[in-house]
Amino acid sequence: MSVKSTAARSSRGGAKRRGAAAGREPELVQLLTPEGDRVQHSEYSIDLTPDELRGLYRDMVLTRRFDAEAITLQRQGELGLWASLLGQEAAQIGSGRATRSDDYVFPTYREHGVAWCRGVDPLNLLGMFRGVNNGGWDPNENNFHLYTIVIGSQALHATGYAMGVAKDGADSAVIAYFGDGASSQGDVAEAFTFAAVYNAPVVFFCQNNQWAISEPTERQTRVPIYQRAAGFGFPGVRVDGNDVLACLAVTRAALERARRGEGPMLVEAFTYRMGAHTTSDDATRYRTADERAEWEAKDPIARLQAYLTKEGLADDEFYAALDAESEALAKRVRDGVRAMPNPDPMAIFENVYADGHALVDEERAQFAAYQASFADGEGH
Amino acid sequence: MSVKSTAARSSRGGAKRRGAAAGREPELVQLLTPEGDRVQHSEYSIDLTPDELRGLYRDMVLTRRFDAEAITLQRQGELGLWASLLGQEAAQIGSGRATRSDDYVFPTYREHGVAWCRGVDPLNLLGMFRGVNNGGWDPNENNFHLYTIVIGSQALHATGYAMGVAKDGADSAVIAYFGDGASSQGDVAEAFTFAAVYNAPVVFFCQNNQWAISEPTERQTRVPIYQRAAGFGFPGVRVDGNDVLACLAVTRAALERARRGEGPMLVEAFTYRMGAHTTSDDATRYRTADERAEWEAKDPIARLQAYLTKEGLADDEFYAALDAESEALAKRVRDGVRAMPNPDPMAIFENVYADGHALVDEERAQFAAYQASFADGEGH
Amino acid sequence: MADEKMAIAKAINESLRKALETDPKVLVMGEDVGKLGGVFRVTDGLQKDFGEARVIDTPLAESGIVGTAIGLALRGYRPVVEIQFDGFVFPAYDQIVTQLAKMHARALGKVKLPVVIRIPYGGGIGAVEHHSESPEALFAHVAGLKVVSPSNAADAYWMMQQAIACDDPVIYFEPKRRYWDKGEVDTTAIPAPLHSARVVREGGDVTLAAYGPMVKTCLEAAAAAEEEGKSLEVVDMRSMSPIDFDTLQASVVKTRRLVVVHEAPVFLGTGAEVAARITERCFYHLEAPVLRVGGFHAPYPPARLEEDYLPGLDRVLDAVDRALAF
Amino acid sequence: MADEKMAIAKAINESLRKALETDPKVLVMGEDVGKLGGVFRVTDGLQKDFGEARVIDTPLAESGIVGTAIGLALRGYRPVVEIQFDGFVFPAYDQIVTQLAKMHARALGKVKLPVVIRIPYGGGIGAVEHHSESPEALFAHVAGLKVVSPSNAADAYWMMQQAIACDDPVIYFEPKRRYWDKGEVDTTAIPAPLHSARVVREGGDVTLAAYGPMVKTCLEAAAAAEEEGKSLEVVDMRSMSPIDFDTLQASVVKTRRLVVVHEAPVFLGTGAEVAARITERCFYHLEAPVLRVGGFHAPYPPARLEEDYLPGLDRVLDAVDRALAF
Ligand SMILES: Cc1ncc(C[n+]2csc(CCOP(=O)(O)OP(=O)(O)O)c2C)c(N)n1
Ligand SMILES: Cc1ncc(C[n+]2csc(CCOP(=O)(O)OP(=O)(O)O)c2C)c(N)n1
Ligand SMILES: [Mg+2]
Ligand SMILES: [Mg+2]
Repeated sequence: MSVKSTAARSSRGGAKRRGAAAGREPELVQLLTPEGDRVQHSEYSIDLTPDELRGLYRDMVLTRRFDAEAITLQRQGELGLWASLLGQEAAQIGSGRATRSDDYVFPTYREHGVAWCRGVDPLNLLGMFRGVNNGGWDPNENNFHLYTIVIGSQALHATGYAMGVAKDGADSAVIAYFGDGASSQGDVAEAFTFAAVYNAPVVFFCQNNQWAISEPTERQTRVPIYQRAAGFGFPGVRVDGNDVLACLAVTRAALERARRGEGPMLVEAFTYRMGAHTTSDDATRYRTADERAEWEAKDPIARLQAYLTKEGLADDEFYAALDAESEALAKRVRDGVRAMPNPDPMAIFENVYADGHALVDEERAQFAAYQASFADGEGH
Repeated sequence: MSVKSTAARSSRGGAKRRGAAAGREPELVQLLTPEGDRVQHSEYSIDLTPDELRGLYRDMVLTRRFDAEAITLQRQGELGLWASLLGQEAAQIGSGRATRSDDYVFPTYREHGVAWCRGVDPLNLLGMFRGVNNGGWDPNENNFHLYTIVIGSQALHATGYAMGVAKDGADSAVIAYFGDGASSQGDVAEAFTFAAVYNAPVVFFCQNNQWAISEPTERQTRVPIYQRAAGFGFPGVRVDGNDVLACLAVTRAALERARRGEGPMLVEAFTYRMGAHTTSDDATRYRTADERAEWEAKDPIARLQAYLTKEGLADDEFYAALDAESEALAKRVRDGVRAMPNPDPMAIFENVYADGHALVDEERAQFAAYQASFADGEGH
Repeated sequence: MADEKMAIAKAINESLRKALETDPKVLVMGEDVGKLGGVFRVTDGLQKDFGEARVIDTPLAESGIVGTAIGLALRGYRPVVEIQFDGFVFPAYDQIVTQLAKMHARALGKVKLPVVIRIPYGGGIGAVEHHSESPEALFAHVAGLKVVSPSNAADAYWMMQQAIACDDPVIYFEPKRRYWDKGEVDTTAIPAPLHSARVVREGGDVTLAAYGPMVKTCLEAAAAAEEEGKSLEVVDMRSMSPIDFDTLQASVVKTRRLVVVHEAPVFLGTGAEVAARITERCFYHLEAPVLRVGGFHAPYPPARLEEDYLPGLDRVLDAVDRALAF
Repeated sequence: MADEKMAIAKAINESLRKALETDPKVLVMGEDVGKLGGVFRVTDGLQKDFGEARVIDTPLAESGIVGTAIGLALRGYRPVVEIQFDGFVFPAYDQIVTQLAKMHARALGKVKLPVVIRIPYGGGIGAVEHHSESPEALFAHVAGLKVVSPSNAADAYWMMQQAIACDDPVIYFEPKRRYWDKGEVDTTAIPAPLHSARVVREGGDVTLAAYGPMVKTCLEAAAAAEEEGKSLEVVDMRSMSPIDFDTLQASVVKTRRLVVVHEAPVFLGTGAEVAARITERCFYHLEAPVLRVGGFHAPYPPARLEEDYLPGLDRVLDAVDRALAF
């Protein structure tokens, strides 16, 4: 009789305290090498038209341009904060383009590329970073939920939403984004449990960008994150998060699987946060330039560009047009942000409740009177 | 290139919504069959003297007798509630006897057998069930923490304690008990994460007694619980929870492993709650007599008795002496409980803080004056 | 079925049944709410009649229960969630406070969160630790939540109907030790607004304000006081967020004395807010400071001490005497 | 190093350093507290000097942080835990409320829980959601916890020393928008008791009571009022559990008017308790009801509205005028 313990195997077989991830890297699904060569994968394949390939490239470039503009706007004082997605474009565009319009997306605060794929106006994303609202779009318009800041919370919302999809008999799927740091939160584990037990059509998409602010992934886990899923009874897979084709293929397969009623799946996109955690952060305090340089060589945009070029799928005209489009987007965003009005102070009291609340009414009235007292010159 | 996804295998390979557990049972470590025959196991072995074997038998019998007495006392109104361990004696005595005196134990509310092994006076366990205290023993006296009622909380305490043990450079180990239901709590997952990341010398001992009040294990997970560990980077193993020898061997190995600095391990003791959840519960509402009967045949005490008898390790005299000892224990418990005084009302204000608190002092004084007003005949 | 005599637990059960019948989007979720019908049998028979897709036994994880209920609400469902006991709501506190309470505002009103969280609360049933607490202030302090507690069967029925109909999250505290108290329930009546207080006994000397389990205690105190020639008015607050200060004020303007009674600890309990605000509103009417009777600043004690810990008739009357002595 | 001018953040850093030096059982734990030195640099340099075993970067899981800190305390350690921002304490709320707060009592005093939980709190730094909250009432209501907040560098230093020395769990709220305010810190002084309030400005007309970030606001208000000929006394409460009511009472007996100021929402905020209790203690002394100035019953607003949301000098003076008008 032998012990049924996959863990005993995987852990005793070499996991060191500082994480197996650092030593023996597990293989990851890759369809496009850092050099821009197409490779095949036994389980995941993809066949895209030149238009589609150029489309993915365009998405990534525009997203990066938008992101850069947001950083600039923050430096100029137009935004209070910005959480850059630099380096994660492939993970976000690949997975975002895998979603169907009736699917529902639950992002963190960094999913600007996914928002782009869902058709959310980038300007809307800036409201909360400018400080004019806490989430300025209608989630139901693009089936793209509000940004969630409390780490891991949205994994449960996604699971509940997916349970509802299943109840409705719909064949939509739900995707929940979270980071490597979030994998430690109890809420994410509970989401895995609920999703498994109710066989909910939800894909957990973890962008392992190697860092949770200053903490490397080995502060969160000593085995690769995708392996977490098995112990909850559903599959996990690691994909090259800087390979937009692989991200698209794997996420699409996971979403299709969910649609077919086969339940949840965990996708770990192995990628890198090229910038600081946010504009408030100074990444030089905790990581080396070497590490960044290593990942620079795996850049998601450069690699697709290399492929397009090698295959002759994009010419100078295309790149020039995209450049112009990028700058136009940046300008629209810049102008749009600067034109964003400050909210009316009375907005504090709006939407606290859907059905009203006597105390809010009372405080609103008092505050209005107080404000009016200044106008009347009665105040201090 | 192949996808590294053990989950894909385990789940796609047949997990049904209602749990793989119901279908293909994974093998479990067993050293003594339900019929009382010794079997060998490639990884776990044990060699006990006749005295030790009789000792385990005695522990289980006395624990069961104590448990039965507690149920009776509850029926008689001497206790407000009782959470019976009936059926789980092997899991508790086996694991409890595996601990060393310098190890530290974090129980749930059902670990009466473990308490017994640690040398906690059974009478002390009854205080909280009688309602005279919320935990009436000194945890440091026997390195046996207080019962914890909030499901899963103690897994984190155990992990923190184990982190401290490691900091101290001690070679003690820590064991955290919890149930199948608890495996769903975020706290338990977080404990796994902390234990793995800090390589803490802690054994997670999950008694899967098939039920969390009225919910069967498949409401918590769709794969065997011991498999949860792998995704956190440490080994998990399922042991026959009604086999005291296997529980002892596996737990001892896990604790030794922890002592050696090899980190945490999860032991799932596959057992059965023979009684209702507590004396307040009516198990007939949610489970069949057949199921219970099936487990009756695997009774942990009967099986060790069969072995002792077959091997000629215990004679009538032994059983008669044990009977007498059981009844003496029951009587001591019965008398002891009945003699337990109600606490002084002023105890409400004691031990709220270690270093005092002005508000508690004020309320204590007011309450004392209020109480005194009755004595003076000034009250209503 | 107008005017039936029903226990509070049964009234809630009937109300849930009615909601499940009327609105296919209503769900009941929680630990052991299915086959078992909940540890207090409040959901008894519902899974049998409405199926496992509507009455859902959940994994043992409160954050998960509330978190998935939020997701279900976003999908258009109206989940009624059970937390098994007061002391077990805290693992879900983060989801309640940072998500459930704030999401409507975060979305500038674009999403609604019609989630009801049922919590059997309070002491007096001889239970072990964590089974007798009154954490209502910890929810009432949080904007975005509504907090109510019925004191009788009719309110239990109707307030549950209203809570489920409400598009905001409602924390519905059930006075567990009164579950078996019976009262008339007219299921065809037009109920009072969910957040209105109600004068349940008129009197002229002192006002007693309470909610949930303490309303009965206050009514008993008022009856006892009557024998001593004191006329107490009893207000059933019914709602802790918002609090119906108008009804309280009207009563205090008349009686000029107020004693607030709840099981929860006095320090920063809801009585503190009532005292502060009524004093502000009625500064020139009050003959005595608003007094408070409630739990002590100590963990809820073991069962054999709970009679001392809980505000009973004597402690209420003691406060009445102190108020009258000012 | 007596009498050095130090920012509040630096004073806490120095105090932690001193504690780590003095007592080998003291640990510092939290997210990013190590190499990064915390997002506010309060733990800057500590890991470098005391090593990873004493200054511990934890996984991103607040319940885990507090839960393991409890275990470490049971083993004899004295963990000082950082919660990165006020709004992220809620995942740990269950461990704090049901375990940390109650375990000493549960064990009839046999175990001690000397855990300090540091929480940078409050608004005014232009942050996004969950980074500007003032949840102190949610902790002060809970027996078993002590809750404090310094308003200046010297208190920041000494109150941290005292919190770490205390055998009870202490929630130490750090006024994040004052982190860079400098003040004299005499590290050789004999500090006032941890839970004592302090009159930081004497005056005769109205008492202002505040703690943490609002003390500065109240001092500014008092200075402005002086120009208008009003004499305001300012009490720095310093501790929210317990509250030093004696000091407050003494002040109110003198001024006969009290305004309590905090950033937290007024409804069931600590001001409610101050109002209720001081009214009870000073019923015949008060010329006006205790008034409260604080946050509204609404989620903390986006940054561009926080100046409207936060109690500022004008709102404080408005309340003073209202108090004087009674
Ligand atoms: C519950 C909670 N704790 C702490 C924080 C503060 N915080 C914001 S982002 C972050 C790191 C998140 O890391 P990860 O999940 O890897 O996502 P990433 O930022 O790398 O995309 C932390 C600790 C938070 N937002 N929520
Ligand atoms: C956080 C929390 N939620 C709910 C409960 C109520 N409750 C007590 S025991 C129990 C079932 C526990 O099942 P399991 O973990 O399998 O342990 P067992 O009782 O079977 O030993 C529940 C739901 C609790 N004590 N704590
Ligand atoms: Mg990350
Ligand atoms: Mg169980």
